Formats: sequence, C-alpha cells, structure tokens
Amino acid sequence: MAELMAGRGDWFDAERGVLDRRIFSDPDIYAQELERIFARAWNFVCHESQVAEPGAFFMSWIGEDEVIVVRDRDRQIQVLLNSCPHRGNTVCRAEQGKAASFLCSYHGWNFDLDGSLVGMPGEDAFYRNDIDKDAWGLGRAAQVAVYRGFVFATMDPTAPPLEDYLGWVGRLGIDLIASQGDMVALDGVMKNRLKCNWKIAVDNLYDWYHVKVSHGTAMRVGFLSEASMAPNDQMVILGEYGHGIGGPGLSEQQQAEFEERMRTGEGAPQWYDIQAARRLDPAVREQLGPVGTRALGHPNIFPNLWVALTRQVCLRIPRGPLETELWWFTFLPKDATEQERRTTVFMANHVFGPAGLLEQDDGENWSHSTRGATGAVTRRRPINLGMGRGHDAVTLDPSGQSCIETVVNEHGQRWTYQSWQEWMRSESWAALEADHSQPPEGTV
Amino acid sequence: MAELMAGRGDWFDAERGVLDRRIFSDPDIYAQELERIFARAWNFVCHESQVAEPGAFFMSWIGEDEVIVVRDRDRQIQVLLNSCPHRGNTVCRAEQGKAASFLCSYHGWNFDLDGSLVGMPGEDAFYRNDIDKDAWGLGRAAQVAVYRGFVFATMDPTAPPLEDYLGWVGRLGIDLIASQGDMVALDGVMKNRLKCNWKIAVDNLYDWYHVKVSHGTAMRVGFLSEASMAPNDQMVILGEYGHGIGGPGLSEQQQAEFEERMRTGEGAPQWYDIQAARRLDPAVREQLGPVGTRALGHPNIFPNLWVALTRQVCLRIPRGPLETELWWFTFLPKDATEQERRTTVFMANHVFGPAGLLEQDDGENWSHSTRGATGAVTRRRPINLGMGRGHDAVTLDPSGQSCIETVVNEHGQRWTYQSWQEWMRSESWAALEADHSQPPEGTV
Amino acid sequence: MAELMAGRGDWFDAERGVLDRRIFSDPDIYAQELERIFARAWNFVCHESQVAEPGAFFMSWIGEDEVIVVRDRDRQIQVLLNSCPHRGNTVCRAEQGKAASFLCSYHGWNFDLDGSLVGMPGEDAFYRNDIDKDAWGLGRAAQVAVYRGFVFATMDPTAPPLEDYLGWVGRLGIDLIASQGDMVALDGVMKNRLKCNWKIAVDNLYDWYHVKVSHGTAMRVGFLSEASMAPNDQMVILGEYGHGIGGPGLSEQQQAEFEERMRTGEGAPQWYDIQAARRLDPAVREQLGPVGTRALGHPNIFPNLWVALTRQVCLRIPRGPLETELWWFTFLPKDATEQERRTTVFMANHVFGPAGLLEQDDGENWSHSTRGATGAVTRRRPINLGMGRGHDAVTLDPSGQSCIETVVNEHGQRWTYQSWQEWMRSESWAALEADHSQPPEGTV
Amino acid sequence: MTAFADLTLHEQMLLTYEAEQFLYREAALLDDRRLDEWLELLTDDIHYWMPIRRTTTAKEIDREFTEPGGMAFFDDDRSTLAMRIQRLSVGRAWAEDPPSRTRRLISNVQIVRMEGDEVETTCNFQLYRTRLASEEDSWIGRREDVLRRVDGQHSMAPRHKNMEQTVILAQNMSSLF
Amino acid sequence: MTAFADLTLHEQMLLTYEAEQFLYREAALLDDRRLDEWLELLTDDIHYWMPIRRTTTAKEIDREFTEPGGMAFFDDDRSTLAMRIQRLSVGRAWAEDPPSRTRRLISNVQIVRMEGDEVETTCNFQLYRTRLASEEDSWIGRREDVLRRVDGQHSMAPRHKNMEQTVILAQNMSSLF
Amino acid sequence: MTAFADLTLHEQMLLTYEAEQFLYREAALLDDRRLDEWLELLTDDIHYWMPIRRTTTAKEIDREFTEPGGMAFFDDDRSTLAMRIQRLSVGRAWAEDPPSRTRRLISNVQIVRMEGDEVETTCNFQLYRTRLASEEDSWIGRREDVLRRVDGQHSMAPRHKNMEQTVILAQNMSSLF
Ligand code: FES
Ligand code: FES
Ligand code: FES
Ligand SMILES: [Fe+3]
Ligand SMILES: [Fe+3]
Ligand SMILES: [Fe+3]
Repeated sequence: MAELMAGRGDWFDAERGVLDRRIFSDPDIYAQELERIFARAWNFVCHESQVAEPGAFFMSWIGEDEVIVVRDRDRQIQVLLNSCPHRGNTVCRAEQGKAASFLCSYHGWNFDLDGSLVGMPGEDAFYRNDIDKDAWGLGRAAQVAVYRGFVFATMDPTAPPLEDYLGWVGRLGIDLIASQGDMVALDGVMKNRLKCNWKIAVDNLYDWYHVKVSHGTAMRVGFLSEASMAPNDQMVILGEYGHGIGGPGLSEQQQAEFEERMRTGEGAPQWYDIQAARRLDPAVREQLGPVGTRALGHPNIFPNLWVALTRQVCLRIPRGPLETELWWFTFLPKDATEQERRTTVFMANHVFGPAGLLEQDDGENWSHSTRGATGAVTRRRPINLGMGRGHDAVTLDPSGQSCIETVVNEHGQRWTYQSWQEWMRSESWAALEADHSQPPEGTV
Repeated sequence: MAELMAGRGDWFDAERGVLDRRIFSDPDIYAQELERIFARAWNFVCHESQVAEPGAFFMSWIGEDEVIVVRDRDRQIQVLLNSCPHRGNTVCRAEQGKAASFLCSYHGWNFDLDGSLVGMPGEDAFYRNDIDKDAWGLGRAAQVAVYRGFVFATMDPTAPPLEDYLGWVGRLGIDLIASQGDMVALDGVMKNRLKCNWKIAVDNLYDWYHVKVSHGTAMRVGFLSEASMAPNDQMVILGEYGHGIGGPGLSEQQQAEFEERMRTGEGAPQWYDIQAARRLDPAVREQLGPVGTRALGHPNIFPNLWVALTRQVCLRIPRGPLETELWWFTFLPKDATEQERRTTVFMANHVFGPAGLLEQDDGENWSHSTRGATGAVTRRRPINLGMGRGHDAVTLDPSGQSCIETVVNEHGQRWTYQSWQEWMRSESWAALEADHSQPPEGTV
Repeated sequence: MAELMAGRGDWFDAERGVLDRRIFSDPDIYAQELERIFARAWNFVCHESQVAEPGAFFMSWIGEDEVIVVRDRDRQIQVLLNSCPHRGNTVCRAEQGKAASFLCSYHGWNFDLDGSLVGMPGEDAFYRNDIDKDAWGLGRAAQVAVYRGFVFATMDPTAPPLEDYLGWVGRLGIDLIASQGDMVALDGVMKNRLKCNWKIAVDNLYDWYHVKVSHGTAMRVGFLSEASMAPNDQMVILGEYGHGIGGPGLSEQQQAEFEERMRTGEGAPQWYDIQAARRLDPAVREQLGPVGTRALGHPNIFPNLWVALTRQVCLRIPRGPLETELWWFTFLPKDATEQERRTTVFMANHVFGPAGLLEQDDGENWSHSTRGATGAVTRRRPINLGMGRGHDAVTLDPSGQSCIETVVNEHGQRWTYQSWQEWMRSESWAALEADHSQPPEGTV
Repeated sequence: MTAFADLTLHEQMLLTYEAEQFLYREAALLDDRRLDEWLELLTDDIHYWMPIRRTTTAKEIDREFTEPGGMAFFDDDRSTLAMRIQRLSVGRAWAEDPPSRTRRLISNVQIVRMEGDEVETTCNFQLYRTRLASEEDSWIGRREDVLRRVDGQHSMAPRHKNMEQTVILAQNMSSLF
Repeated sequence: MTAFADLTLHEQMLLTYEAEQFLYREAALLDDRRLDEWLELLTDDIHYWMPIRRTTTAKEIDREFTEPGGMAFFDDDRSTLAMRIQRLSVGRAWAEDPPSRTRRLISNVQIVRMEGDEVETTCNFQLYRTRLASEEDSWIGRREDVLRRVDGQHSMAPRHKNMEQTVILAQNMSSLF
Repeated sequence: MTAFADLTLHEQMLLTYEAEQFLYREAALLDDRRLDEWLELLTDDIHYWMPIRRTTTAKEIDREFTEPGGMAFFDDDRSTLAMRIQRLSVGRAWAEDPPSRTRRLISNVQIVRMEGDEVETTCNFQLYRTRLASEEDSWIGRREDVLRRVDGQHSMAPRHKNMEQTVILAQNMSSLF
C-alpha cells in the first residue's frame, strides 16, 4: 500500500490491460477511495421528482456519508449531511417523506429545510444566546446542481461545475434517458446488498460479454431475445474523468436503414425500433448528436451511476471494500399511456433487482469475483482486461463526437480503471484536472 | 492518528468547546484508551455485598479484560484475570456464584480463591515438581480497594491510592448513594449492548438537556414529573482526573427553606424531599459537606461509572469503538421497609435497562451519534460542546468544596473530554499526576 | 509488531518455555503466517482416493486460498487456484464431484482439468485471437506431490521436494496410517468451525495432558478406557521444520513383551494390541523402523495436519486469527471386513467432529484459550510451556531414528512453537533451510 | 352465505387444519425442489406479489408499502412464475447451481375470511437458505393467501407477501416465498 | 372438577385450537401495531414478567433466573403496560419512530393446566424486529400464559416470558413480547 | 390396513394433533434439560441419524447426503444416546457446564405415512442455543420421525434429521436435535 498512500499507486497497466486484484479488497485502498473519489466527485443522489414539493425529502448516500436531499421553502434542492452538529445524532431516520423541519431527537436542535439551525431548547436560558447559529447548521454539500432532473452533489468546493464534470459523454449518458420524455421517478426504490466491491458492479455495466453465459436462461426461457440482450455490434464512447457509454450501437448504415424503414413502413421490425424511434424527433437528435443518436448502450456516470436501458438507473453505494448496496430507480414519462406504464413497470419488476430474472444470476458472480481478490496467493495473480485492446480505432465525427465502433470488448472497463487510478493518484481536484487523461484517439 | 499515538493528541479544544468526532470511532484511539485509561484507572468492578462470603464470586470487566471478583478464605476481595496461565483458557465461565477454587477445564490447573496456583495434575509425575507455582497463579489486579462497599481495582501498580484517585468529588459521588443506608446490591444485574462508543454513554449522564426531548413521552404519560426529570436549576461539581457531578441542586436558600419546611412541617412538599430528607441527619451532612448536601445530580467516577438517583449505578463497558455494554446494579438499605423495597424495585425495573420507559429512548440516539462519527466527510465536522461556556463561575465554599450553580449546561461534558485528553496524552501515571489539570476556578 | 514484520520476531523463549500470547490473536502476525507459512509450506489437500478418476475433483484450502484438487486426463493430480484469471470469479462451487472441465459462470472462460485455458466465447470475434491462452490458465500450485496416497501441494517453487520436507519424521507420521493397508478415504468429510486460533488446535494434538480433565466424562461413562486415552508412558519424536509425533509409545521392553505375547498367545491383552498387531508384519516394521514400530502417538505434519489414531486425519484450516475450520477425513483399508468397516465408522462418528463424544468438550476450551490472548492486559501475560523441559533425553537408535521416551510432556508443543518462530523469521525458503534448527539431541 | 365466524368451532378447526396442511405441503414442495408440482398448486389468476417496504415516520406509516401496479420485488402471474421455474431446469441458472438449501417454517396460520370456495389465510413464515459452504440468509415475514377449492383440491389464488426488510440483506432472492 | 388430561382427545384438541388461535390473534395485533386492541385482551390482574437470566454453573442452575418481586426486564401490571402503549401515541417516542417492523412466530403451543375458566398454556416464540435500513434483532424464548374466559371471550391473565439471552444483544426492548 | 389418506379429515386431524403434542412435549423435555425422561420416549430400535451434507452441482445433487452406514454427525442407537445423556450427569461435561440455554421451535408437522401402530411424521425445526454471555447458534432443518404406539403411549422409533448447513457454523453440537 505504501506506494498508493504516497499517491504513486500503480495498479492498472493500461498498456497491457492487466489489473491488480487488490483494488477490490484492500481496506486502505478503499479508505482512500472514500476520500479521493466519493468525497470529491459529483455524485448522483436522486431525481428532482422525488423531492417535488418543499419539505419533500429523500435519503441518499455519498460514499459512506448519508445525506438528506430535500426541497427547501425557496424550492431549492439542498443536500445535507444527516448528522447533528451537537452530538452527531441522525436528524432524519426515514428513507423518504415530507418534513416541515428536521428536529433532532436527542436534544431538539431544530434545522430548517435548508439545513440552517433555526433554534434549540434553551437557546436563551441555557445557551445565554451565546451560540453562533449560522456556524452550526447541518453540513451542506459543497455544490449541488441538477442536470435535466438528475440531482448531483459534490463535497468538494474546488470541483468543476457539474456540466464540465459530465462533459458531453456524461451529459449524453443522462440524455439517453432524459430524452425519452418529461421523466418522473416511480415510487419505490429497490435496494439490496451484495458482497462485492463496488467497482466489480461498475465494471459489469460495460460488460456485454457476460450476458450470454450469465443470463443464458433468461433467453432460453424466452424472457428476452438474444438479439436484444447480446448483440455483437457495439459502440463505445469514452469521456473525461472516467465517464463512458458501452453497448449496442447502430452503424451509420443501420441508422439510415432504420430511418428509411420508419419513413416507408417497409422492412422487418428490429428489437431497437422502440428505443430508436424516439430519436426520430429532430429535437432529440439535435440533443443527442449524430453519434449519440445511434447509441443503444449503457452509460456510467463516474464513479457509480449506471443508466440502464429499462428506463432505470442503478446507484452502486460502497459499504466497505467487500460490500455494495444497489439502488434501482425507475422512470416514466409524465405523459406515458397506461400501456406504456405497464410495460415499464413489468420490465423493472422482472429484469433487475434481487429477484430479477437477469440480476439474480449476477450477484454470486460478483461476490465471488471479489472473493477472488482476497486469498494471500490468489490476490497476487493479475486480472485480464485485454479484450479487443489494440484492435479498434476511435472515429471522430465532424460534430466533435467520437466513438469506437466495434464488437463486444473491454474498452469501457479499461477506461474506468485507468481513470480510477488517476483519481486515486491525485492529491486534489487541481491535480486531477491537470493530470487526468483525455479520452483516447486513434487506435485503442 | 500519528500525533495521538505520539502522545500529542489534540482532539478537544477546551477554549472553544469543540470536539473532534473521530474519538468516537477511530480504532487506534480506542486501542490506546484500553492501554492508557482502562488498564491504568481505578475501575469499579462490583459491590462487596455481591461477594459477601468466602468463595462468592462475581464476574466483571476492566476494559476488555474479564476479571473474577472473589472473596478469598481470608475474606479479602481478590480481582483476578479470568485466564489460565497455562494456555489462556477461561477458568470461570459463570457470571456469579460460589466456588471452592477455580479449576481450569482444559488441563485441570487449580487456583485458590486468591488466585494462587495450588496444584495441577501430574505436578510430580509430569512436571517433575519443576514449576514455580508462586510465579504462575492467575494474574492479579495491581491494586484493589473498597470505598464504602464499592469495590475498585487498577491494573497499574503506580496508580495513586483509591481515595486520592477519587478525591473529594469522587468520594462524594459514591457517598450520595452510600449515605442512604447500609446498602446491599439486589440480585440481578441488567445487561445489554448498544452500538455506541462508551464516551457517548458517559457524556449522557451529565446531560440534563436531552431529558425533555428524548424522554418527553415519559412525562406526558405521567410516569415521571417534569419537575423531577428536567429541573432548570443545576449544580456542577468537578474533580481531579475527570470525576464530576452534574444535575439538579438546591441553592443555599432552597436548602434553608427545605430544612425549615421539614422542621415546621409547613409548606408545599417538593419532588426532592425524599432524597434530601436523609441529609437532615447531621452525620450525613457532615459526610457530604455543605455543598454535597445540596447536590441532587449525577456523579460519574471516571472513566465509566454512573451513580444514578434511582439507587442504581451503571457501568459502561467498552466493546470496541462502536459498541458498549451497560450493566445496571441496584441497591437497597439493609433495613429497608417492604414498601421501600417495592418502590426501589419498581423504579429500577421501569426507568432504566433496555425496556426502561426512559432508557429505551436513549439507545438509538447514542448509537446514531456514534454513527455520526464514521462517514469520511461527516467525521471531519466538529461537535459543539459550548453550552454555558464562559457564563458561569465556580464558587468556593469555606469548607473547601466548590461548585458551579447554574442552569442546564455542558460543563460536566467539557470537563470529561478535557480530562480524557490528558489521560490519553500521558505516557504514565507519573506523567498524568504531573500534568493533569486541577478543576477550574473562577469563570468557566 | 515492528520487530516481527522486520523478521526478528521474538515470541517464544525456548530456553524458558515461555510464549507470548499475542501470536494467537494479532492480525499482523496472522497475515504474515499466510505468507510465510501457508503460502510456503507443503500443505495436505486430500487423499488420492478422493480424486480417483479423471475429472474427479475435491475442493480444499491452502491457508485462505481455495484450491481445486482434480485428476486430469493424464491421470495427473492438479492443484489449481479456484479463481478465474478474467475477473476472479470462482470457477468451481461444489465441494466435490466430477467435471469434464471448469466453465466459469461469469463469462464462460473454460478451463481444462489441468487448469489450462482451452477457450472462451468470442476468442475469435471479440478477442481477435489476440490472447495468449497459455499465459492465462488457472493458477497452479508451484509443486504437487503424493506420499503414499496423501496429496500435498506448495505455492512456493523454491520449496524442497516433499520427501525432504517431510523428512523421516513426517514420512513416519503418514506411514503410521498408510501402513494399515491400502487405504481409501470414506465418503463424507466432517467440517465445522471453531472460534480459535489454528495453532491452539495444533498444540492440542500433542496434548495428552488434557485428556483426563477435558474428556473425563467419556471415560466415566465407559465410552473409552483410561488406559487407552491417557497412558502416562509417552514417546516423542521431533523432526525438521516442525513435524513431530507425540503420545503413547511402547518401551523396547514393552514391545518385546508384546511380541512374545503375540507369539505365544499367553499374557493379558493390552489396549494397543490391535494397533501394534499390524506392526508384526516385517515389511511394516521395516517401513516404520525400530522406533516408529513402537510409536502409538499423534503425528503432526507441519503446519496443520493431524494424523489421528482413529484412522482419521484432521486438517486445521485458518479462517482469520480467531477462527479455524476443522476437516475430518476417515480412511479404511480396501480389504477391510464389514466388521472392521463398522468399527472404524463407529469410532469416526462418535469420537471426533462437532458432536463427537470427545471433541465436543474441546471446542470451548480452545476458543477460550484464544480469547485469553485478546485482552489488553491479559495478553501481556506469558503462557507456560514448561512441562518436562530439561528433564528428558533424546535417545538415538542405531537405525538413526531418535526419540524421547518419557511421560506426559510438552516437548511436542515447544518444538512446534520454536519451529513456527523460525518459519516466521525467514524471508525465504533459502533462509529457512539455512537457519532452521535441527531436532534437539541430548537433554531436552 | 355463511361467514367463517358463523361456523362451529369444530368446523373452523377442520378448515384451519386443511389450510395448515396445504401450506405445509406447499412449503415442502419448494424445499424439496419439486417446483413443477408446486406450479400445479397455483390458480390461473394468481398474483404473486411482494411490495417494496420503506422506513417512514410514524406520521407517514401509510406510505410504508408500494402499491399493486407499482414497483415490487415480486409481481408475478402464472406465466412469469413458470419462467422462474423453467429457468432452473434448462441449466446454467447460476444463482441456483449449486442448488440452495432452503427450509420454510410456517406458523400462526389463521383463516381471516371464507367465501364460497375460497378461504383467505394469513400466516407468518421464516425462509432460511444456505448456499455453498457457509452463506446463510433468513427472511421472515407475513403471507396472505387465498385458497380456492377446485374440484375437491385446494389451489392457491392471489397471494401477497410482506417482508420485514427494507434493504434486502441478501445477494439475491432466487427462492420462491 | 375435570383436569385437562381427563378430557377426550377431541376436547383437548378443541381447547388447544382455541388457545392457538387466540395467541395468533394476539401476536397479529402487536405486529399490526393495534396496541389499544391488544390492551383489551388483558385481564386486570395480569403480571407481565420477564426475569433476568444468568449464566451459572450446572451446580447452581437453580439460581438462573431472578425471582418475582426482584429485578426484571419486564415487571408490569395493566397500568404500566398501558403507559408503554400510550407513549407511542403521544408522539416523540423515538425508540418507535420510525416504527419498528416486527413479526412474532408462535409455535409449540401446549395446554399444561385447566382449571375452571382458565387454561394455562406454554409456547415458544421468535420475535423478529427490523428497524431503519438494516438493523435486525431476533429474540427467541418461551412463554407461559394463563387464558381466562371472560363472558365467552378469552383474555390474558398473568403471563411470564423467559428469554434465552443473558446479555440482551439489542439496543432496547421497545417491543412487547 | 387403512392408509392415512383413507381416514376422514377429522381422524387425520386427531392423529396430527397427537403427533404435534408429542413432538412439543419431546422438545420441552430437551429444553428443560429433563434428559432422562426424554430417553424414556425412545424405542429400543431408534436410529438417531444426521448425515453430512455437501454442496454439489445440480447435476450431482443425488450425492448431497452421506448414506446410512457411512460418515455422519449423529449415528446413534439407544445405548450411545444414553451415554450422551449420562455424560451430563457425571460432571465435568465442559461443553454443557455452564449449561446451554436451548429453545426448539417445531413447525410444519405432517403425517406422511400410517401403518399399524406407527405413524411417520415430518416437521421442520429451529434449534436456538445461547451459551455464556453472548454466544448464539441457530440450527434449522427438517426431521423425519416414526412414532409408535406402545401400550397406549407414543414413543420414538427411527428418526432422521437433515441440517441445512454443510460446514457446521458452531463450535460443537452438544445439544440433541
Ligand atoms: S445531538 Fe442533536 S440536538 Fe443534541
Ligand atoms: S489451560 Fe488451564 S490448565 Fe491448561
Ligand atoms: S470471470 Fe471468469 S470468465 Fe470472466
Ligand atoms: Fe448481468
Ligand atoms: Fe436519557
Ligand atoms: Fe481433546
């Protein structure tokens, strides 16, 4: 660990596509992730529709710090540390709900919806009015921002603005779901715990390689088609700071054929018609750009927000080096038809989550991949991340958007670990901004 | 942690009344507490009435070391490490009882009630009589002493005598319960575990601020009166090494009025009459002194013995940085009437303990205050201990007793953390004796 | 810990027979044991009869690394790390069975029975045939060897050959069971977990001192005779690298008397007749040697394989400093009569294992001996290992075999801890070979 | 039509006994991995429903569960249940290979309603699962089942389960409750 | 007066069934947080008692429990039980806000004595509680209850519970057993 | 000879009730440490058997348990059971001094066969044990028992228990299941 703690961590060899397993199990590395990644990055906390009204709150996590996301009286969204400055007690114990203020159950300090300390028992009689209330409110996230309804917060005042942080790739990742309509979050977030490192879960979202094997039964029983679950044609888009999108994509020709088919109504329907259809809307195309318009894959907003194709996002919350909590949020356009609502709910209730026909087969593979990083001898052995390395090219679109058009690959994972390493090596945001890699060009 | 381990820990700013949360969660700090506080201090282990006869034993804890408190054949009370010197096996597994000797269940080494090794199988045949039995008895506490029936032990041979350690404040703390008669411990110690740091539990005993909020329901349903549970008039007495007494107190005038009322039988009875009544006895007044006679608050014998007003004491046993075990002992005067016994048992069975109408509301606040010291970002934020700081004065009584007469406050807590810091910084008892603060004078 | 990590650990004083308890609880010492003992030593993994056919596999452990013991197509026994080089997933989840190959459930990499990577989905399409399959098979033990049916493996390529490692004492230990016939392992390995350090369990196998006390009830209810369970005459044989045999033995005179009795059929039968009888066979005597022929005790193959008198071996698998898993293997000669089979099974099902009439009384003593190494004060106190030290002599037989003929003693334990300390101090096998002690001569 | 309360105690006891034995039989089929036979017990209109539970303040306790039609851990009809079972027979259902070991403890069986061919029962359950060497999960909750008599045999009509956990403390729920 | 043993098997079964259903109903009221209705089930002379249990040597096993009249975890009469319940309705009973989720599994119901209007029952219980996101507690033990028939309805008379734990491994016991 | 299925529902219920009460009584004797009386319940031909369970692939699931005659955690007849019990009375049975605290929760009692004087029952059990200050163990599994009517009284004939665990997660099994 010495090297790493000294900021010189050398865990991923991007040249050879070889990774040191210890990053999935070492407690010191994990402690540093909490400081250098989660306490520094912009973290998704919830959707603004989950805190629609003043007083509406939703409890979320930034690393191992619990935060209250709440709409204050000025309709501003606040992200507050859920811990009282008096003795540290939790000021809000519900997962969600509506509050007039946050009254601490220990001594009754009372905090306004914006976290400011509005009063306490005995302020006059016991405190002799000698307490600087402005200095003792609930801890606030350093910055809070909303991108198309998705609420993000960072604990680091020196972090760049959210839109810069996301860059075109992170924004596109969110656009892919935000462009499906005026989205609202459905009531009910599925939560469960896995005995896996959080990065194993992130790695998996780029993983279109495991589908046929891990989820073969879902295809065999006809729950989902192989074409939709495991297409070979892939499109990978990589962005600054570790963001990325990986998965199926339409080549320019497929896209053209698709548009033609839509126009003429002739030709055999394809599995992606439904998702791609929305993108016939010029406004959406404008928004997504020529490359984004063809993307049908999985975005990850670094570090841990997966945007899934099922109108869902999954947050991967670290719970120690060997444990992760998965939270599934599901969205629906405000103007969805009853039929559309049914379809979305059906998918959400059957694909993912601990009982999901797909996801129930993932958990054990992830926890055992994490276990594989623990044995004294086993953990010395490298992990292979070489799929497709050196065989693909980044094509730059005139629009400025770029992507890798290829087959099933591990570009997304390599980019994730390379970026992760840069985050871990940087002493500060300034250092990270100065030293982080730009997305690759040319051969990858 | 480096500074602290180097003995230069700077966790509590007494000037500003601001505390570093990490002292409630850091495992290195906890490890040092076991060495520098529990392995060094005089620790309460039980009451002599619990080991009344030769052979009677009671199992207790000093930090994380289990000790057998037992009356030996010479009627001396011994405090012995409950671990066999042969392989380390536990020699006594019962919580309490009567023993003729302690026979180790592994190989049969046999220890007398004073811990001395009296024999073993094969001493002649196998050991060839070549073992220095005197050198291999059970480990003994370095010093054992009894103050008015309360048994204390220290693992440090260089610790000052118990009475000096207690000082007038520690002694007064015990006198408040010992002066109620010839006390005996009732059969049955309530034990339960909380997920909180032990200091959070200690902090709380000085905490007359939380009562109205945490225990409001107990008042609202008429279980206890607000006057008795949350009086504003407070009296704080601070002693060397971190001992203290905080809570309700009678001003000299109230005391005078009370005595007058008792004498004449005129005037409205007050909630404190019962407790104060005993103190009309000149002998008791002599014992308690003019200040102690007016004290109705909660003593803490540093580090972790709370003397409660319900004729109970509560020991707070550390079980790791994030867990504490609470043990409730209940006392009754030998000559108590059946009615008095009933009242005492009723209070003991309904106020405290895990099902207690008061205490059941404390547990979660304490565990969540401890949780508030764990998040990477949350734990960076200071804790506010400023209530009343700089607004009160220590008044010195001609008798030499001193106290702070004021309202609800946090003097006791500040004193506890300041003293704790001195214990943690001191390499030895000699250093602690040389460097520890005297109780404050003048403005506090 | 500093000293130890620096390789200068000074935990056992062989001169005084005094041990530092911390070796049973310190997590840093434990981490070093995994590196310097388990990742370096020859470890028993199973019996060849448990992997009789090609494809037959048995899951075992080397320290905290799980290994697949499997017979490959060439009938070679392979010992493979049970972790996929692609992401680390476990490739085999069953305890035992028969496999054609090991197919990873995550992405479908497929490994042959010898661990080599034979293929994966999309090797051509996705990997573009650009992966060095020879370099990415399952991790293999550095060396695998079989001694008389007992399969051993080491993770260290610089370890000496198995037979040299075992030396005559280790080989004799295995011969004592292997010489009972053409042994096969019975179906069914008893497994359970104890909250004890693994060395406490090893220490106990040499421990003929605890029997009368710990297992007194088994004698009192007539389950086993005192003569067989706790004879005073003992014979201790010590070997390089920490191997040893300790327990009952026949003096040369007893051996002569026994043979005479067998020859003439006159004289009272003894409890050891059954075991000793096999050794009337000249071939067996030749194999065991004059000293071995008289040995009736418990061998330990360092670090953690106990060869028991019940035709069983017990593997003690470390599960952290405070936990150990016990695995009981039971053997029977191929040509055993039904009656012999019944007797062996009866003993195996009733003596050891978590419900065993003997072993159920051991668990708590072992876990509490481990607990005795945890308290901040308790763990400062030394452990006594002095029984018989300095009172016995090693007698060298002309055959070159040597032993200590004596009574119940702790020679075996002292030798174990002394050797353990040498293993822990050695930076490498080369250093260990150079610096390790030869078994004592003369007075011990 | 007679209500359950109108029956004689003896009649009530008989009905409860039948319901208990039916629920025990059902549990045994699942524990014995006889899933096809289990499927046979279900009526075509079964709604196998386990909502998401949330921690709320006492004031908002009515928002504790998600509503039918919304998000849920289980929201199955006969066809999706059949899929779950079929998965296990086509191989490579990794979550259940090696198969888990399960034990369902059913208690507190009460009949809360009787109507025509149907009785509505409630019971508490503990589903204990172990996997591989030492993974243990235990789920405890309450079930509401409707048992309908179809040509003499009992079958399961709509059925709801409530779990006590908000965050599911297990890597998956690959068992049926 | 007839003893339970003198009844026909059928009569015994009927009585046991009644007792079981009563105990299930009682458990459901507590699990459903219908505490006022639960209070209605209690007789005025109820003694709700849970002693402190201690680890003793086999020789002194008779000292395992504290005695009535002495120290105990629960030592309530109807009025203090009413207080416990009232607390939860007046707000700010932090130990139960947010409310805990509980499930009571009752098993091994036996009638050990019958006398006049009273039957004395024993049963084993598991009280499972979860709180907030992931706090789990489970208490297992044995109960002795006296059920008295008061104008046709059963009510609970004195009642004792024994827990298996010596050190209560939970932050509080804010539930009723 | 009539099979259980041929009995009227009422007769089945009576038999089940008898079996349940017998199993509850048996559990209570063990929990109350009245081991000699427990021993009285056993027939001379009892085979008290708990096999070793292994994790296998779905394909080899038939190899999950060891076979009678082979290795097992419990493989007792009346005489070895008597030894286990006798041990506890002669003192120094350290595994049970101080005595453990146990509670056996029996559920899902079914009669699966009836033949002459014998009924074969299955049930699920949870054996909860605490020791010393805070050691907790919980074993959950399924039992198969044969109850034989010997001069009017039920006794236990051969009996098998299956545990759900493969690695026993406890320091010993000094209790009877
Ligand atoms: S801890 Fe919040 S008011 Fe005291
Ligand atoms: S450990 Fe106590 S006698 Fe050996
Ligand atoms: S982890 Fe084994 S194939 Fe990917
Ligand atoms: Fe997947
Ligand atoms: Fe309080
Ligand atoms: Fe032993």
